[in-house]
Amino acid sequence: MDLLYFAWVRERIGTGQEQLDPPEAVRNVADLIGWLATLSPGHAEAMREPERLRAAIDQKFVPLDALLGDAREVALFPPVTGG
Amino acid sequence: MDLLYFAWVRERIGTGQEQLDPPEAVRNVADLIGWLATLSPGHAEAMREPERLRAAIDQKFVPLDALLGDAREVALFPPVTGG
Amino acid sequence: MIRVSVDSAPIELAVEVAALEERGAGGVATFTGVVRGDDGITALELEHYPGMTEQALIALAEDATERWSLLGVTMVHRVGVMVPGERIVFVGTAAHHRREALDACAWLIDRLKTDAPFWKRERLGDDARWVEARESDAAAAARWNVD
Amino acid sequence: MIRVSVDSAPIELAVEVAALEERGAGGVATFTGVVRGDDGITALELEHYPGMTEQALIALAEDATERWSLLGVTMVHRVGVMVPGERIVFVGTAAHHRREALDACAWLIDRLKTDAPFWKRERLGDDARWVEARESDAAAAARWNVD
Repeated sequence: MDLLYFAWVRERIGTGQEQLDPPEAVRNVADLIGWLATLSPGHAEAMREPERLRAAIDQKFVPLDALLGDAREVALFPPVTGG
Repeated sequence: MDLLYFAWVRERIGTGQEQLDPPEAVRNVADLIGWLATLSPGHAEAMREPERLRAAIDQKFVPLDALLGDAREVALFPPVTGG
Repeated sequence: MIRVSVDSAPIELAVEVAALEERGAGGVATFTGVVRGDDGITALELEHYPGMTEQALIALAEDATERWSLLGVTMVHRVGVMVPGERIVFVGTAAHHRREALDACAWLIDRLKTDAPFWKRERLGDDARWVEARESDAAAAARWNVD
Repeated sequence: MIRVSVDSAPIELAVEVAALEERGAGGVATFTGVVRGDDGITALELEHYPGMTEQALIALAEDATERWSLLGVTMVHRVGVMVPGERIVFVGTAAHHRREALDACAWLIDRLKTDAPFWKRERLGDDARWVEARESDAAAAARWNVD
Protein backbone atom coordinates (compact mmCIF):
# COMPACT_ATOMS: atom_id res chain seq x y z
CA MET A 1 0.00 0.00 0.00
CA ASP A 2 1.29 3.47 -0.92
CA LEU A 3 1.02 5.91 1.95
CA LEU A 4 1.11 9.62 1.17
CA TYR A 5 1.45 12.40 3.73
CA PHE A 6 0.90 16.12 3.30
CA ALA A 7 1.55 19.35 5.21
CA TRP A 8 2.46 18.86 8.89
CA VAL A 9 1.73 15.14 8.70
CA ARG A 10 4.50 14.87 6.11
CA GLU A 11 6.82 17.06 8.16
CA ARG A 12 6.37 15.12 11.38
CA ILE A 13 6.88 11.76 9.68
CA GLY A 14 9.85 13.08 7.75
CA THR A 15 8.73 11.80 4.35
CA GLY A 16 5.84 12.42 1.97
CA GLN A 17 5.56 8.87 0.74
CA GLU A 18 6.27 5.31 1.84
CA GLN A 19 5.22 1.81 0.90
CA LEU A 20 3.87 -0.25 3.78
CA ASP A 21 2.05 -3.50 4.31
CA PRO A 22 -0.33 -3.11 7.26
CA PRO A 23 -1.39 -6.26 9.16
CA GLU A 24 -4.77 -7.92 8.51
CA ALA A 25 -6.32 -6.36 11.62
CA VAL A 26 -6.03 -2.91 10.04
CA ARG A 27 -9.40 -2.65 8.33
CA ASN A 28 -10.29 1.04 8.16
CA VAL A 29 -8.48 4.38 8.07
CA ALA A 30 -8.73 4.84 11.86
CA ASP A 31 -7.08 1.42 12.35
CA LEU A 32 -4.36 2.47 9.94
CA ILE A 33 -3.72 5.66 11.87
CA GLY A 34 -3.42 3.67 15.10
CA TRP A 35 -1.02 1.22 13.53
CA LEU A 36 1.11 3.94 11.87
CA ALA A 37 1.49 5.59 15.29
CA THR A 38 3.49 2.56 16.44
CA LEU A 39 6.10 2.75 13.68
CA SER A 40 8.36 5.59 14.83
CA PRO A 41 8.37 8.64 17.11
CA GLY A 42 7.71 10.79 14.03
CA HIS A 43 4.75 8.66 13.02
CA ALA A 44 3.49 8.74 16.60
CA GLU A 45 3.68 12.54 16.68
CA ALA A 46 1.89 12.83 13.30
CA MET A 47 -0.91 10.44 14.35
CA ARG A 48 -1.28 11.79 17.89
CA GLU A 49 -4.61 13.57 17.29
CA PRO A 50 -6.65 11.53 14.81
CA GLU A 51 -9.50 14.06 15.01
CA ARG A 52 -7.21 16.57 13.29
CA LEU A 53 -6.52 14.17 10.40
CA ARG A 54 -8.32 13.76 7.11
CA ALA A 55 -7.88 10.97 4.58
CA ALA A 56 -8.20 10.02 0.95
CA ILE A 57 -8.32 6.51 -0.51
CA ASP A 58 -7.22 6.25 -4.12
CA GLN A 59 -7.53 10.03 -4.42
CA LYS A 60 -11.06 10.36 -3.03
CA PHE A 61 -11.78 12.00 0.32
CA VAL A 62 -13.13 9.46 2.82
CA PRO A 63 -14.19 9.56 6.49
CA LEU A 64 -11.86 7.93 9.01
CA ASP A 65 -14.16 4.92 9.39
CA ALA A 66 -13.86 4.10 5.68
CA LEU A 67 -12.75 0.53 4.98
CA LEU A 68 -9.40 0.23 3.26
CA GLY A 69 -10.57 -2.69 1.10
CA ASP A 70 -8.03 -3.13 -1.65
CA ALA A 71 -6.83 0.47 -1.55
CA ARG A 72 -3.63 1.04 -3.47
CA GLU A 73 -3.01 4.61 -2.26
CA VAL A 74 -3.99 6.08 1.10
CA ALA A 75 -3.23 9.70 1.95
CA LEU A 76 -3.31 11.32 5.40
CA PHE A 77 -3.26 15.08 5.92
CA PRO A 78 -4.75 17.95 7.92
CA PRO A 79 -7.99 19.64 6.81
CA VAL A 80 -7.42 21.37 3.47
CA THR A 81 -6.74 25.11 3.31
CA GLY A 82 -6.57 26.02 -0.37
CA GLY A 83 -8.14 28.85 -2.29
CA MET B 1 -37.34 74.37 -17.28
CA ASP B 2 -34.80 72.18 -19.08
CA LEU B 3 -36.39 69.11 -20.62
CA LEU B 4 -34.13 66.17 -21.49
CA TYR B 5 -35.16 63.17 -23.58
CA PHE B 6 -33.37 59.87 -24.04
CA ALA B 7 -33.56 56.78 -26.27
CA TRP B 8 -36.78 56.50 -28.29
CA VAL B 9 -38.33 59.47 -26.49
CA ARG B 10 -35.52 61.63 -27.88
CA GLU B 11 -35.87 60.08 -31.33
CA ARG B 12 -39.62 60.62 -31.55
CA ILE B 13 -39.40 64.22 -30.38
CA GLY B 14 -36.44 64.87 -32.66
CA THR B 15 -34.26 66.52 -30.03
CA GLY B 16 -32.56 65.50 -26.80
CA GLN B 17 -33.03 68.80 -25.02
CA GLU B 18 -35.30 71.83 -25.03
CA GLN B 19 -36.17 74.69 -22.71
CA LEU B 20 -39.89 75.06 -22.01
CA ASP B 21 -42.13 76.96 -19.64
CA PRO B 22 -45.11 74.75 -18.76
CA PRO B 23 -48.33 76.45 -17.62
CA GLU B 24 -49.24 76.71 -13.91
CA ALA B 25 -51.68 73.78 -14.16
CA VAL B 26 -48.80 71.39 -14.85
CA ARG B 27 -47.98 70.30 -11.30
CA ASN B 28 -46.51 66.81 -11.55
CA VAL B 29 -44.65 64.70 -14.09
CA ALA B 30 -47.83 63.09 -15.43
CA ASP B 31 -49.29 66.57 -16.05
CA LEU B 32 -46.10 67.51 -17.85
CA ILE B 33 -46.33 64.44 -20.09
CA GLY B 34 -49.94 65.35 -20.95
CA TRP B 35 -48.99 68.91 -21.77
CA LEU B 36 -45.91 67.94 -23.83
CA ALA B 37 -48.15 65.65 -25.94
CA THR B 38 -49.96 68.76 -27.22
CA LEU B 39 -46.84 70.49 -28.53
CA SER B 40 -46.14 68.63 -31.80
CA PRO B 41 -46.88 65.32 -33.55
CA GLY B 42 -43.42 64.11 -32.46
CA HIS B 43 -44.12 65.02 -28.83
CA ALA B 44 -47.52 63.38 -29.09
CA GLU B 45 -45.98 60.17 -30.39
CA ALA B 46 -43.30 60.15 -27.67
CA MET B 47 -45.86 60.76 -24.88
CA ARG B 48 -48.50 58.40 -26.27
CA GLU B 49 -48.01 55.67 -23.65
CA PRO B 50 -47.16 57.32 -20.30
CA GLU B 51 -46.94 53.89 -18.63
CA ARG B 52 -43.85 53.19 -20.75
CA LEU B 53 -42.16 56.40 -19.58
CA ARG B 54 -39.84 56.97 -16.65
CA ALA B 55 -38.68 60.30 -15.26
CA ALA B 56 -35.95 62.06 -13.35
CA ILE B 57 -36.17 65.46 -11.66
CA ASP B 58 -32.84 67.20 -11.19
CA GLN B 59 -31.08 63.91 -11.95
CA LYS B 60 -32.98 61.75 -9.45
CA PHE B 61 -35.43 59.05 -10.55
CA VAL B 62 -39.00 59.93 -9.54
CA PRO B 63 -42.42 58.34 -10.00
CA LEU B 64 -44.77 59.97 -12.51
CA ASP B 65 -46.88 61.48 -9.75
CA ALA B 66 -43.89 63.41 -8.37
CA LEU B 67 -44.50 67.16 -8.05
CA LEU B 68 -42.34 69.33 -10.27
CA GLY B 69 -41.90 71.98 -7.55
CA ASP B 70 -39.06 74.22 -8.64
CA ALA B 71 -37.38 71.58 -10.78
CA ARG B 72 -34.70 72.97 -13.06
CA GLU B 73 -34.15 69.81 -15.12
CA VAL B 74 -36.74 67.14 -15.95
CA ALA B 75 -35.81 64.09 -18.01
CA LEU B 76 -38.19 61.65 -19.70
CA PHE B 77 -37.08 58.29 -21.03
CA PRO B 78 -37.99 54.60 -21.32
CA PRO B 79 -37.07 52.12 -18.56
CA VAL B 80 -33.29 51.86 -18.32
CA THR B 81 -31.42 48.98 -19.97
CA GLY B 82 -27.76 49.34 -19.02
CA GLY B 83 -25.28 46.80 -17.78
CA MET C 1 -11.25 53.35 -3.12
CA ILE C 2 -14.32 54.03 -5.28
CA ARG C 3 -13.70 54.35 -9.00
CA VAL C 4 -16.51 55.12 -11.42
CA SER C 5 -16.10 55.70 -15.13
CA VAL C 6 -18.45 56.19 -18.08
CA ASP C 7 -16.42 56.29 -21.23
CA SER C 8 -16.57 55.51 -24.94
CA ALA C 9 -13.09 53.93 -24.83
CA PRO C 10 -12.77 50.14 -24.51
CA ILE C 11 -12.71 48.81 -20.93
CA GLU C 12 -9.19 47.82 -19.87
CA LEU C 13 -9.96 44.85 -17.69
CA ALA C 14 -6.39 44.03 -16.71
CA VAL C 15 -5.80 47.61 -15.56
CA GLU C 16 -9.02 47.69 -13.55
CA VAL C 17 -8.33 44.37 -11.83
CA ALA C 18 -4.72 45.31 -11.07
CA ALA C 19 -5.92 48.49 -9.34
CA LEU C 20 -8.32 46.44 -7.20
CA GLU C 21 -5.66 43.87 -6.35
CA GLU C 22 -3.41 46.69 -5.16
CA ARG C 23 -5.94 47.52 -2.45
CA GLY C 24 -4.23 44.80 -0.40
CA ALA C 25 -7.37 42.69 -0.24
CA GLY C 26 -7.48 38.94 0.01
CA GLY C 27 -10.08 38.65 -2.71
CA VAL C 28 -11.25 40.41 -5.84
CA ALA C 29 -14.60 39.60 -7.46
CA THR C 30 -15.52 40.89 -10.89
CA PHE C 31 -18.37 40.81 -13.35
CA THR C 32 -17.84 41.74 -16.97
CA GLY C 33 -20.67 42.16 -19.44
CA VAL C 34 -19.77 41.37 -23.04
CA VAL C 35 -21.73 42.26 -26.20
CA ARG C 36 -23.29 39.10 -27.59
CA GLY C 37 -23.42 38.55 -31.33
CA ASP C 38 -26.32 36.11 -31.45
CA ASP C 39 -29.65 37.02 -33.04
CA GLY C 40 -27.73 38.76 -35.82
CA ILE C 41 -26.67 41.74 -33.73
CA THR C 42 -23.92 43.62 -35.53
CA ALA C 43 -23.41 46.46 -33.04
CA LEU C 44 -24.72 47.83 -29.78
CA GLU C 45 -25.19 51.53 -29.02
CA LEU C 46 -25.20 52.72 -25.43
CA GLU C 47 -26.80 56.06 -24.61
CA HIS C 48 -26.72 57.57 -21.14
CA TYR C 49 -27.67 60.64 -19.11
CA PRO C 50 -24.39 62.51 -18.57
CA GLY C 51 -24.05 63.78 -15.03
CA MET C 52 -26.84 61.66 -13.60
CA THR C 53 -25.12 58.44 -14.68
CA GLU C 54 -21.92 59.15 -12.78
CA GLN C 55 -23.92 60.24 -9.72
CA ALA C 56 -25.99 57.05 -9.85
CA LEU C 57 -22.91 54.84 -10.07
CA ILE C 58 -21.17 56.67 -7.22
CA ALA C 59 -24.31 56.33 -5.09
CA LEU C 60 -24.39 52.57 -5.75
CA ALA C 61 -20.69 52.18 -4.96
CA GLU C 62 -21.14 54.13 -1.71
CA ASP C 63 -24.16 52.04 -0.78
CA ALA C 64 -22.12 48.89 -1.34
CA THR C 65 -19.34 50.09 0.97
CA GLU C 66 -21.97 50.64 3.67
CA ARG C 67 -23.48 47.19 3.25
CA TRP C 68 -20.19 45.28 2.99
CA SER C 69 -16.66 45.72 4.27
CA LEU C 70 -14.87 46.60 1.04
CA LEU C 71 -11.41 47.91 0.25
CA GLY C 72 -12.23 48.84 -3.33
CA VAL C 73 -15.18 49.23 -5.69
CA THR C 74 -14.84 49.86 -9.41
CA MET C 75 -17.73 50.42 -11.82
CA VAL C 76 -16.91 51.12 -15.46
CA HIS C 77 -19.60 51.40 -18.12
CA ARG C 78 -18.88 51.87 -21.76
CA VAL C 79 -21.06 54.16 -23.90
CA GLY C 80 -21.29 54.79 -27.64
CA VAL C 81 -21.02 52.10 -30.30
CA MET C 82 -19.47 48.70 -29.64
CA VAL C 83 -19.37 45.38 -31.48
CA PRO C 84 -19.93 41.77 -30.35
CA GLY C 85 -17.12 40.52 -28.12
CA GLU C 86 -16.43 43.96 -26.64
CA ARG C 87 -16.99 44.73 -22.96
CA ILE C 88 -20.01 46.86 -22.02
CA VAL C 89 -19.62 46.92 -18.28
CA PHE C 90 -17.12 45.99 -15.58
CA VAL C 91 -17.88 45.78 -11.88
CA GLY C 92 -15.14 44.81 -9.45
CA THR C 93 -14.87 44.64 -5.68
CA ALA C 94 -11.94 44.03 -3.36
CA ALA C 95 -12.33 42.79 0.22
CA HIS C 96 -10.46 40.89 2.90
CA HIS C 97 -13.17 38.21 2.85
CA ARG C 98 -14.37 36.57 -0.34
CA ARG C 99 -18.04 36.53 0.66
CA GLU C 100 -18.08 40.33 0.95
CA ALA C 101 -16.39 40.78 -2.43
CA LEU C 102 -18.66 38.25 -4.16
CA ASP C 103 -21.94 39.49 -2.67
CA ALA C 104 -21.13 43.15 -3.25
CA CYS C 105 -20.16 42.47 -6.87
CA ALA C 106 -23.42 40.61 -7.57
CA TRP C 107 -25.45 43.32 -5.82
CA LEU C 108 -23.76 46.12 -7.76
CA ILE C 109 -24.42 44.63 -11.19
CA ASP C 110 -28.04 43.84 -10.26
CA ARG C 111 -28.61 47.40 -9.06
CA LEU C 112 -26.75 48.99 -11.95
CA LYS C 113 -29.23 47.33 -14.31
CA THR C 114 -32.18 49.14 -12.72
CA ASP C 115 -30.70 52.25 -11.11
CA ALA C 116 -28.39 53.80 -13.68
CA PRO C 117 -29.66 55.76 -16.70
CA PHE C 118 -28.33 53.79 -19.67
CA TRP C 119 -30.23 52.73 -22.76
CA LYS C 120 -29.19 50.08 -25.26
CA ARG C 121 -29.98 50.02 -28.96
CA GLU C 122 -29.15 46.94 -31.00
CA ARG C 123 -28.14 47.25 -34.62
CA LEU C 124 -28.94 44.36 -36.92
CA GLY C 125 -27.30 45.39 -40.18
CA ASP C 126 -29.26 48.48 -41.33
CA ASP C 127 -31.98 47.90 -38.76
CA ALA C 128 -31.90 49.15 -35.19
CA ARG C 129 -34.14 48.55 -32.17
CA TRP C 130 -34.19 49.82 -28.61
CA VAL C 131 -33.75 47.02 -26.09
CA GLU C 132 -36.77 46.56 -23.81
CA ALA C 133 -36.24 46.54 -20.06
CA ARG C 134 -36.65 43.06 -18.57
CA GLU C 135 -38.90 42.16 -15.66
CA SER C 136 -36.19 39.78 -14.50
CA ASP C 137 -33.82 42.70 -13.90
CA ALA C 138 -36.28 44.45 -11.60
CA ALA C 139 -36.82 41.14 -9.80
CA ALA C 140 -33.06 40.58 -9.44
CA ALA C 141 -32.58 44.04 -7.93
CA ALA C 142 -35.59 43.62 -5.62
CA ARG C 143 -34.44 40.27 -4.27
CA TRP C 144 -31.68 42.02 -2.30
CA ASN C 145 -34.28 43.95 -0.32
CA VAL C 146 -35.26 40.87 1.67
CA ASP C 147 -31.77 40.60 3.21
CA MET D 1 -15.04 24.70 -22.03
CA ILE D 2 -13.61 23.49 -18.72
CA ARG D 3 -10.06 24.58 -17.96
CA VAL D 4 -8.27 23.47 -14.81
CA SER D 5 -4.66 24.24 -13.97
CA VAL D 6 -2.40 23.71 -10.96
CA ASP D 7 0.89 25.41 -11.62
CA SER D 8 3.79 27.10 -9.86
CA ALA D 9 3.86 29.86 -12.50
CA PRO D 10 2.06 33.16 -11.78
CA ILE D 11 -1.62 33.27 -12.76
CA GLU D 12 -2.14 35.27 -15.96
CA LEU D 13 -5.49 36.86 -15.18
CA ALA D 14 -5.86 38.77 -18.46
CA VAL D 15 -5.25 35.60 -20.47
CA GLU D 16 -7.73 33.59 -18.41
CA VAL D 17 -10.45 36.22 -18.67
CA ALA D 18 -9.91 36.69 -22.40
CA ALA D 19 -10.38 32.95 -22.94
CA LEU D 20 -13.67 33.07 -21.02
CA GLU D 21 -14.87 36.13 -22.92
CA GLU D 22 -14.22 34.30 -26.17
CA ARG D 23 -16.85 31.73 -25.20
CA GLY D 24 -19.40 34.16 -26.66
CA ALA D 25 -21.14 34.62 -23.34
CA GLY D 26 -22.96 37.74 -22.21
CA GLY D 27 -21.27 37.71 -18.83
CA VAL D 28 -18.07 36.63 -17.16
CA ALA D 29 -17.75 36.42 -13.36
CA THR D 30 -14.41 35.95 -11.66
CA PHE D 31 -12.94 35.56 -8.23
CA THR D 32 -9.24 36.05 -7.62
CA GLY D 33 -7.54 35.26 -4.33
CA VAL D 34 -4.50 37.37 -3.56
CA VAL D 35 -1.81 36.73 -0.92
CA ARG D 36 -2.26 39.21 1.91
CA GLY D 37 0.76 40.73 3.58
CA ASP D 38 -0.81 41.65 6.88
CA ASP D 39 0.20 39.97 10.15
CA GLY D 40 3.82 40.10 8.99
CA ILE D 41 3.46 37.35 6.39
CA THR D 42 6.46 37.42 4.07
CA ALA D 43 5.58 34.45 1.87
CA LEU D 44 2.97 31.77 1.39
CA GLU D 45 3.72 28.17 0.44
CA LEU D 46 1.06 26.07 -1.25
CA GLU D 47 1.36 22.30 -1.14
CA HIS D 48 -1.06 20.00 -2.95
CA TYR D 49 -1.79 16.38 -3.78
CA PRO D 50 -0.72 15.95 -7.41
CA GLY D 51 -3.24 13.94 -9.41
CA MET D 52 -6.02 14.20 -6.85
CA THR D 53 -6.01 17.99 -7.02
CA GLU D 54 -6.66 18.16 -10.75
CA GLN D 55 -9.35 15.48 -10.45
CA ALA D 56 -11.03 17.40 -7.64
CA LEU D 57 -11.05 20.65 -9.62
CA ILE D 58 -12.39 18.97 -12.74
CA ALA D 59 -15.14 17.32 -10.68
CA LEU D 60 -16.13 20.71 -9.25
CA ALA D 61 -16.14 22.35 -12.68
CA GLU D 62 -18.28 19.53 -14.07
CA ASP D 63 -20.68 19.78 -11.14
CA ALA D 64 -21.02 23.50 -11.79
CA THR D 65 -21.91 22.95 -15.45
CA GLU D 66 -24.66 20.58 -14.30
CA ARG D 67 -26.08 23.05 -11.79
CA TRP D 68 -25.89 26.13 -14.02
CA SER D 69 -26.01 26.84 -17.74
CA LEU D 70 -22.39 27.79 -18.37
CA LEU D 71 -20.35 28.32 -21.50
CA GLY D 72 -17.00 28.24 -19.74
CA VAL D 73 -15.44 27.38 -16.38
CA THR D 74 -11.83 28.08 -15.47
CA MET D 75 -10.13 27.11 -12.21
CA VAL D 76 -6.47 27.93 -11.77
CA HIS D 77 -4.62 27.37 -8.51
CA ARG D 78 -1.06 28.33 -7.91
CA VAL D 79 1.27 26.12 -5.89
CA GLY D 80 4.75 26.59 -4.49
CA VAL D 81 6.04 29.78 -2.93
CA MET D 82 4.44 33.15 -3.54
CA VAL D 83 4.70 36.59 -1.95
CA PRO D 84 2.06 39.12 -0.81
CA GLY D 85 0.25 40.71 -3.73
CA GLU D 86 0.52 37.60 -5.92
CA ARG D 87 -2.54 35.61 -7.02
CA ILE D 88 -3.18 32.25 -5.35
CA VAL D 89 -6.36 31.26 -7.12
CA PHE D 90 -8.53 32.31 -10.03
CA VAL D 91 -12.05 31.07 -10.66
CA GLY D 92 -13.96 32.32 -13.69
CA THR D 93 -17.28 31.46 -15.29
CA ALA D 94 -18.90 32.50 -18.56
CA ALA D 95 -22.66 32.36 -19.17
CA HIS D 96 -25.38 33.97 -21.23
CA HIS D 97 -27.07 35.16 -18.06
CA ARG D 98 -25.23 37.03 -15.33
CA ARG D 99 -26.98 35.24 -12.47
CA GLU D 100 -25.65 31.87 -13.64
CA ALA D 101 -22.10 33.19 -14.02
CA LEU D 102 -22.17 34.94 -10.62
CA ASP D 103 -23.72 32.07 -8.66
CA ALA D 104 -21.49 29.43 -10.25
CA CYS D 105 -18.37 31.49 -9.55
CA ALA D 106 -19.29 31.94 -5.87
CA TRP D 107 -20.15 28.25 -5.54
CA LEU D 108 -16.89 27.12 -7.14
CA ILE D 109 -14.66 29.14 -4.85
CA ASP D 110 -16.64 28.05 -1.77
CA ARG D 111 -16.34 24.41 -2.77
CA LEU D 112 -12.71 24.66 -3.81
CA LYS D 113 -11.91 25.75 -0.25
CA THR D 114 -13.24 22.50 1.22
CA ASP D 115 -13.02 19.97 -1.62
CA ALA D 116 -9.57 20.36 -3.14
CA PRO D 117 -6.40 19.04 -1.49
CA PHE D 118 -4.29 22.14 -0.96
CA TRP D 119 -2.46 23.19 2.17
CA LYS D 120 -1.12 26.65 2.98
CA ARG D 121 1.92 27.47 5.06
CA GLU D 122 2.65 31.06 6.02
CA ARG D 123 6.18 32.27 6.38
CA LEU D 124 6.85 35.11 8.79
CA GLY D 125 10.51 35.87 8.27
CA ASP D 126 12.34 32.75 9.49
CA ASP D 127 9.22 31.36 11.09
CA ALA D 128 6.61 29.25 9.33
CA ARG D 129 3.19 27.95 10.36
CA TRP D 130 0.57 25.79 8.70
CA VAL D 131 -2.70 27.63 8.21
CA GLU D 132 -5.60 26.10 10.16
CA ALA D 133 -8.78 25.24 8.30
CA ARG D 134 -11.63 27.60 9.14
CA GLU D 135 -15.09 26.59 10.31
CA SER D 136 -16.47 29.41 8.19
CA ASP D 137 -15.25 27.70 5.01
CA ALA D 138 -17.11 24.50 5.82
CA ALA D 139 -20.20 26.59 6.59
CA ALA D 140 -19.87 28.52 3.32
CA ALA D 141 -19.66 25.30 1.32
CA ALA D 142 -22.56 23.74 3.24
CA ARG D 143 -24.89 26.69 2.72
CA TRP D 144 -25.25 25.75 -0.96
CA ASN D 145 -26.80 22.42 0.03
CA VAL D 146 -30.04 24.09 1.08
CA ASP D 147 -30.71 25.36 -2.46
